[in-house]
Amino acid sequence: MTDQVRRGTSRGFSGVVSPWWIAVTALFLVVFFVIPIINNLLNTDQLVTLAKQRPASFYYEKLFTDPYYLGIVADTVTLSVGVTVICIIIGYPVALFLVRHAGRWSGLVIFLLIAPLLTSIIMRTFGWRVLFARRGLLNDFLLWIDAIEKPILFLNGPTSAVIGLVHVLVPFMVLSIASVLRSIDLQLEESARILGASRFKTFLKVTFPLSLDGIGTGFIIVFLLANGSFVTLLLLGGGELKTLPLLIYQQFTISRDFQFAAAMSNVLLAIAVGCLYLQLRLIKRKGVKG
Amino acid sequence: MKFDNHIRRSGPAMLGAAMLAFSVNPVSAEDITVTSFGGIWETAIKDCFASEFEKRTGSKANVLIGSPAQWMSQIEANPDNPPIDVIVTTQSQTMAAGEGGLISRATAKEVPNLADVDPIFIKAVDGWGACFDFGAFILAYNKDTIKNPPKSIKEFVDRTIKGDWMATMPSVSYAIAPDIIWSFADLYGGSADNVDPAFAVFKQLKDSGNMISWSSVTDFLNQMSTGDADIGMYWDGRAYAFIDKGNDWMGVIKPTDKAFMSCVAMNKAKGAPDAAWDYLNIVFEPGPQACFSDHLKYGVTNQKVQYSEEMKNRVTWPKDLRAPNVSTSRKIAQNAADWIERWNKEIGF
Amino acid sequence: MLIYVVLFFIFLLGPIFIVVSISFTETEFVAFPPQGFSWKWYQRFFEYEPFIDSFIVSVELAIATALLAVALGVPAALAVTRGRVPYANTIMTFLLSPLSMPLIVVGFALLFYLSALGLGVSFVSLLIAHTVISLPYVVRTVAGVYRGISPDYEESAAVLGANRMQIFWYVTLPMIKPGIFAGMLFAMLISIDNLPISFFFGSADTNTLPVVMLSYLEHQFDPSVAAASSIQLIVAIIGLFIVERIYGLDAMAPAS
Amino acid sequence: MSSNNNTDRQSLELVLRGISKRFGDVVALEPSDLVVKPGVLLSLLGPSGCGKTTTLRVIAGFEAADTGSVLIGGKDVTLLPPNKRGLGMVFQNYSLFPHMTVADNVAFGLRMEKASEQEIKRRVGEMLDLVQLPGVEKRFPNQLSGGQQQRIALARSLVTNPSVLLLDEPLGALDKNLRETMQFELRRIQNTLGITTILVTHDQEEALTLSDQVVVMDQGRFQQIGTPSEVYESPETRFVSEFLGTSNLLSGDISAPTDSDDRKVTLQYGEVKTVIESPGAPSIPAGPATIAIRPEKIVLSKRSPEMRNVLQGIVKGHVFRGSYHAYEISVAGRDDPIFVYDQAGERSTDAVHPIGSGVYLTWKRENSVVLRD
Repeated sequence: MTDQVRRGTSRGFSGVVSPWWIAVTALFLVVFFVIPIINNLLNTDQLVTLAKQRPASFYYEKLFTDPYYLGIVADTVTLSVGVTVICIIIGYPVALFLVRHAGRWSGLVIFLLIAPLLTSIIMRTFGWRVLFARRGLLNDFLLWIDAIEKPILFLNGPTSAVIGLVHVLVPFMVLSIASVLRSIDLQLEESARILGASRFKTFLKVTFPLSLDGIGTGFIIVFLLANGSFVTLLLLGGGELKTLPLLIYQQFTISRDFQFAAAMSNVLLAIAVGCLYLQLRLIKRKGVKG
Repeated sequence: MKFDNHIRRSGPAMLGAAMLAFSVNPVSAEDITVTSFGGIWETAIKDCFASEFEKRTGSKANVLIGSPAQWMSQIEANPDNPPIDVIVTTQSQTMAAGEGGLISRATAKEVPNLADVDPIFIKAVDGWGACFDFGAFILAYNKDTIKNPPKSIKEFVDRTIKGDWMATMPSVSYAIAPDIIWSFADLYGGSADNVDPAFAVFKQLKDSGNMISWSSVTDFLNQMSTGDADIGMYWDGRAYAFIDKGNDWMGVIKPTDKAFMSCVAMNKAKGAPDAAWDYLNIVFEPGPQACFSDHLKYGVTNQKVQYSEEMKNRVTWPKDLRAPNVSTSRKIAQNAADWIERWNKEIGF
Repeated sequence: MLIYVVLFFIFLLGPIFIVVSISFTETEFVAFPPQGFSWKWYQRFFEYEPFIDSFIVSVELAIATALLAVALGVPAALAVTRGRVPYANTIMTFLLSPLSMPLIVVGFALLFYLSALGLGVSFVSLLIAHTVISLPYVVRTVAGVYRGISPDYEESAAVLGANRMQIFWYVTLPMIKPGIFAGMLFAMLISIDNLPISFFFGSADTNTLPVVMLSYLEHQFDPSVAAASSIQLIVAIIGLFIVERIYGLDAMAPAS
Repeated sequence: MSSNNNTDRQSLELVLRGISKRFGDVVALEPSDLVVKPGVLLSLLGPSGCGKTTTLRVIAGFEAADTGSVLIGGKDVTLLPPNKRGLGMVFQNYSLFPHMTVADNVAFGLRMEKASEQEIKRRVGEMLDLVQLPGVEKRFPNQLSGGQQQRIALARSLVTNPSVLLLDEPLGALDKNLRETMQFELRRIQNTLGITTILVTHDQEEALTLSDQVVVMDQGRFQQIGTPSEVYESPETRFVSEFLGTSNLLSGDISAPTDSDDRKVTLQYGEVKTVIESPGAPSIPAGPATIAIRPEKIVLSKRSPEMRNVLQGIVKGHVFRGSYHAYEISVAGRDDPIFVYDQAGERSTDAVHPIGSGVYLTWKRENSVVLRD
């Protein structure tokens, strides 16, 4: 048996986990996620509606040839990417603070980060409405300091929708970046400083590249959440800003055109899964360390 | 630390099977589940209909809060054993539910009180039961900022475009947006086959920058309260209820060029028990209807209803309403998707 | 830096502060700044049955969802991270994919599907639906923590004579515990705030607080909704404190 | 060796027979054989990626070998999982369980064997005494220094009386001073217990200091197996000679084997042709070849010595290194300089041979070795 080739029959020690551990979870998702979704997409033409019945190709053709819908698709992606990028920019310093400077207060900082997520989305959005109203706090303040002459309409536009989304999603970004920053060896930064790099250069050349992994994870989460959200857009965007999820919501609640909703869901899903896969590959390549 | 302690500490995280302990409480055969919108709607349905039903039959009527789109899907998903026995729907939803086989057709045979309902509210839903209350889109305005309010919808439109005030109207995300599109078309000489006149008006309003939109009934009140809007098209009952709560600053105008009408129907889900018929009969009875009207300040549909003195002055009578007939209603439902698409493309709020 | 962080938290907490302060107004309508001080909207919350009932459903559901999502998510996260699974990348994408589906579509699809299975509009259906959408958070958090733990620990235990189950129980599980807690917390947050799915599974027994709040808000807007929101916040804060006591909130941002 | 214990295992022989391992297209380990006698400390030495860690992991059972078998004390353990092999192992970063106290860490292996608490207590105390850290039972690993953690890791791996101890770069994370102390400590403990030990390291000094036997590895192959002095003094391949300290490599032409052990190598530098004698394995064929000479084995003299292996050169550089002088000497016709380490005489920091002076280089024939390339 000494020279017998054993490859493939015995795999050595594979840690505590067996690949089979995925089976139950995967089965759960297949049974309660994949099949229902597919089932739903196949049977949409049988649902109760008075809407005109058209072949599915009609909707896909519309989505991919009508400049308006191409614009919607582009807006959906732009909004998600935009919100994600803003979250990275404003969230990164906070993550840095949390990991490097908060010290024993880090628990409190994390608590404050999560606190907004504990209130209902409806009320969070309402808080913004009060602030942004034509005679709301923000306008009152701007009028008071003579920055503006007449109230600005913040609400019902892209601005308030983006602010609302960033507000809801930025904690996810901060937490994702912080968890990676935490694992960066401080010695790396110190040695860069000793080698004569300025604080800023150290950040740019050492800290930032090492934290890309966390930005990647944060990007996935925030992008996907933004990509699928409509409640904030509905309540703060005033319908001014149209994205696929919002149109899907319209189809469900008002025009009951389920086939169109199904077609749009598929496009949205394709965007999301494509992005997700891309990001995971990127992370895999950047983060294979130990 | 003892090794064993450590084992015990890591234990509880894994035990997740407790879930099956929670389950639905079984509802006895006689009890029924009826539906309602939230807030004062729920109070009214409970006080005027459900409690009356319970008093007379001894069974319970559970009131479920939510929205018609949700209920229709729930019935459709469980046609044999619907989780809902009586469903509240808008006009076009009623027809879709009826033709889709979700509800039983109610006539005076099953619901005797339907005999006294004004026929226009039966036609409004193509004979799938009837509407039990109706609302009119009046113009509600802020008396403090508008001293000289418009008399008609057309005047409201013109002066909004001119910039006399900030105005608000129902958004495309509001459930009855297609009905409003048709109403504007009808007002400006179009029809369910030709809504160009309506869109021409919307375009002007939009371009003027003086029009915003509201997407729920409270959304409107917020806009008026915070000053985002000075005037808007709004449900009469809702406006009166708001004023009665001490908001004297709000004024109401019944437009001279016919207020847009929309009504709400109530029907028995197809698989529901016969007790649902008893409930519906109460819903269409003059007494409970008057009670409902008192609560919500809306008009109700049984012709024998004795309105309070106050409501008599407030209700917009059917002859002053702009309401679609049956074939128009069907066209509205069929064209809804196209209109909303057009709205999205051309108007956008 | 500190100034920036303070500004950031003002941005983050500002709307919450507004909501909480509105809940104490004396006025019948929502007013900011609030006028006077009164507990009456809290009274209203406790008197209005649908609020209380749905609140209890929401809390029960959040806890059940967190437990089920952990039971399903932890093994999968471990296996995908270090289980020599073929196509691990693709499987990870699959496990995270419920994140990417618009929730309203998931809710709608599941309503019909679960009804066909005979589960109908019930707490179990709600639990399944919420678990589907919370699972990615548990998987992601636990996988992140597990990736950061060197395989040496498990191998050490193996050489010392521990079998798979023993390694898992004595070594792996204690070490990933921060990730499990964080995952559970995320799952609860996702569940308790979910609207688009709960919406489809609402019944007299299974309406969740957000569903009732939205319906209430759409048809009657008074400060009791702000009070309901504040109560939800307080209960959640108590939950957070418990987690903090047991493990520390740092687990929400595990070093990966 | 503690003999008063019924869980005692005898120190056993470890045998690898035709072991090989590939990861995809990468050959991590060519088919290799190895016998480690009972009680011997053997080092696997080589640069990173040479296959030494793979070899260790195959022995431990973490990787299944593609071919061949592993025998411990004559018993084939090839198909046994790691927890059934009765081994001890110390990892580079110790991998002490951070959530357990020192006592729980050390006791882990015993608990897996379901030993009694009384027994556990006694053994843990014994082990902590052995590694000279009594009294730290209640502390957590993060409260210990690197050296202390290392000792605890060692105690944990030894508590079950393993038949073979595996050490994966156990001293790699320590600083230089501590590393030297721990080398002696490790050797002391290994001697005390007489346990068969495999040490993986990339540090040649460590390997030479600690081991009874050294296996030099490169590219998945055992390049040379022998005692530390054998592999140091008589490297068989160019790689071994270069990896273990500094070596002067002289290339030339080798003659066919003769009756004697000696081989004649002809060096041709420019016009000068020199014939060198050197021992070399008979298996090395005639043709181009390289011989290696350690710098400290070359003797410098001003006058031509009466020996056979002599080269002539000029001093190009000189450094004093405390215990010896290092010279850089250029030989006409040769591009690379030849390094010579000359033991310093008493109180002499000056070079005996100033820069620019001509010197003769000479060495005993047994101090050079013909290499396989």
